[in-house]
Amino acid sequence: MTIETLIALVACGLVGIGLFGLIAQPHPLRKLVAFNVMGSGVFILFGALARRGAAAGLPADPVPQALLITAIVVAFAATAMTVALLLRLIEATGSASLASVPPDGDGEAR
Amino acid sequence: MSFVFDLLSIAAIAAGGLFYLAGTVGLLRFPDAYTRLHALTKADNLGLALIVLGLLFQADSLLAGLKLVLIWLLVMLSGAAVSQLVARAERRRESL
Amino acid sequence: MTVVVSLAVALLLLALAVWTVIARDAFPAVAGFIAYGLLLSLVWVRLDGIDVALTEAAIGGGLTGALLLGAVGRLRGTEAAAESERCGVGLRSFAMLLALAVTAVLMLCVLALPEPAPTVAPQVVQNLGATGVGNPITGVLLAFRALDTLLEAIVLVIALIGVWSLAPEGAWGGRPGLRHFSDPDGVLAYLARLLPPIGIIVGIYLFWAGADHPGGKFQSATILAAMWMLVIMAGLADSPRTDHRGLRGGVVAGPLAFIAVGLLGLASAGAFLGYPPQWAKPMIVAIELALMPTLVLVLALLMNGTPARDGDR
Amino acid sequence: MAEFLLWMAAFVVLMVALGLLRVARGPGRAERMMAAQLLGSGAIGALLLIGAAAGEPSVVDVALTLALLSAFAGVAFVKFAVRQDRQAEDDGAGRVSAPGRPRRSALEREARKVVQ
Repeated sequence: MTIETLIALVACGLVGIGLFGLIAQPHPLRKLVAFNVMGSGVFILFGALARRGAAAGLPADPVPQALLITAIVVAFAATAMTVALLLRLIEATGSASLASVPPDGDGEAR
Repeated sequence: MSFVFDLLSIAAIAAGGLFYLAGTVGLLRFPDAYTRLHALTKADNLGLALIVLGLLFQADSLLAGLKLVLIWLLVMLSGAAVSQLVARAERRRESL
Repeated sequence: MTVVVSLAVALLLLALAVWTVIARDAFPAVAGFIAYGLLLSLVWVRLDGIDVALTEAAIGGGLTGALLLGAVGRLRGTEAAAESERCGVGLRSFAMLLALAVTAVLMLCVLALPEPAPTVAPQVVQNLGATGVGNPITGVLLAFRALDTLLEAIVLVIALIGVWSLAPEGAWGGRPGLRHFSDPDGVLAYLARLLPPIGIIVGIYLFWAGADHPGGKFQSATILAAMWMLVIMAGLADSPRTDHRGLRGGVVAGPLAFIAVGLLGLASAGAFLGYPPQWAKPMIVAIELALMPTLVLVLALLMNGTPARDGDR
Repeated sequence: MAEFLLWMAAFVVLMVALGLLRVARGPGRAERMMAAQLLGSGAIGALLLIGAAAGEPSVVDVALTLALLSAFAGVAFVKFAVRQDRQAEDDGAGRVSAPGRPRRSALEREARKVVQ
C-alpha cells in the first residue's frame, strides 16, 4: 500500500470520528472541535488525492494543494466566527444550550 | 570526511533520542508536576539540541545551519519561559 | 521503512482524534486538538505538501488552538449544564453507526480511485513560466486560480464583520475582549518582548521565500498575527479599537487592491484578473503586498473577537 | 543515513505519544500545559529529521514556524490555567472567608484581566 493510500484511509477514519463527536457531544464548543476534526479529515483526504496526482516533476498536484491552503484559512475564519457566536450566546442567556426555548419545543437538542 | 560527519551525526542524534526517551520516562514516572517539568525540559533542550547538532553536520549551507540553530534557540526560549509560568501556576494553585 | 513513520504518525493522529471527541471535559479535548493540529503538519510533510504543512503549523497548531482555549476559559460552567443534555444511548449508537457507515463508504471510494490519478500538474508546470514565479502553489493561488484567493480574502473580511456585528449595544466600534495585564518585569512580558522581533523576521522571510519556495502571504500573515496576539496577551498593548479608521482601511485595502488589479487585467489583458505578459510578476507581487496587511489584521482581529467594551477614547 | 534519520523520527514520535499518556491521565492542569511543550519540541525534532532524510530543506521552515507558534500556544495554555485558578479563587472567596489566604502574587496580577 502506498503512503498516500494509507493516509487517505486514516483520513476517512478522522471524518467518521469527527462526525460522531458532532452528533454525540452536547456542548457547542465540543461540536465545534469535532467539526474541525472532521474538516481536517476532509483536508487530508484531499491532500492525499493531490499527492496521487504527482506529475511533471512536481511531488504533488499543486492545484488542490493551493485550494487546501485557502481552505485551512477559511476554516479558521469560520471557527473564529462560531466561537464569537457561542461566547455571545453564553453572555446573553447564561447557558450554551442549543435547545429551543421552552415555549417552542421540549428542549430537544438541535 | 563525509563518513566521519555521518558518524558524528549518528552519535549526536542517537544521544538526542535517548534524551527524548529519558524525558518521556521522567514524565511518566516522576511523582509531581515539578519533577515532571524537570524531566520534560531535558527532552526539550538537550534532546532537540543534540538532534540539531547532529543535523548541523549534514547542513549544506551556512543559512541552513543558522536556521537550525535559530529553531533550537527559539524552543529553548519558549521552553524556559513556559515552564517557569507552568511551575508558578502550579505553585499558586497549591497554595490556594 | 518510510511506512513505519507514516504508520506511527497515523495511529497517533487517530488516537488524538478519538481523545478529542470523547474526552469528558472541554479543556482536555481542546488540549488534544492542539496536539492533533501540531501532528497534522507532520502528515502534510509526508504528503509532500510543504506549503500546506506551513499553513497547518501556523493556523492549526497555533491560532485555532489559542482561540479555542480562550473560548474554554469563558464557558463559565455551561459545561455541567450541557452534560444534562447529553443524548441517550439510542442517539449515540445511531451516531456511531452513521459515522462507521460514512467512514466505510469513504474508504471504499478511496480504494476504488482511478489509476492513473487525474492531475493538472503538467498544465501548471507548462504555464508557470508565464507568471514569473517559481513556486507552483503561489502560481496557482495568484494566477491560475486567483479568483479563489480573491473570494477567500473577501470571505475573511465578511467573517470579521460577522464577529464584530455580535457586539452588544454600545460596544460597537469598541475594543474586543478583555484587557490583559501582566507583570511588566515578568516572564510573560519578557517573552512577549523577545519573540515578536524574531517572529517578524521569520514572517517576512517566509513572505519573501514564497515566490520561489514553500511559503507565502498566508503563512507569513499568520505568524505576524500570532506575534501581535502575544503582545496583547502579555498586556504590553491593548487590543485595537475596531472603529479606528486606519484599521478599517487596512482591512478592506487588500481585497480592493486585488479587485483593482483584476480590473486592470480586464483593461489590459482582456480578462478579469488577467495579467498582460511581462507584467505578471509585478502584478502578483503587488497583490501579495496589498493582501499582507489585510490578512494580518483580519487574522489577529478574528482572534480578538467581538468588541465588548468602549475602552478609553 | 536517510534510513537512520527516519527511524529516529519514528522513535521521537513514539516517545511523544508515550508522553501524551501522562497528559491524558493528568492529574492536574500543569501536566496538560506541558503537552504543548512536549509536542512542540517532539514535532519539531521529528520534522527536522524527516526533512533531512528527504533532503527537503523547506521542511526546516515548517519547523521554524512550529517553534514560533508552539511558543504562542504555550502562552495561551498558561494564561488559560492562571485565569481558571483566579476564577476558582474568586468563587471560593465568595463562599468562605479565608483569612489565611496568601496575598495576591505578582503572577496573579499577570493573569488579571479587568474590564475597563
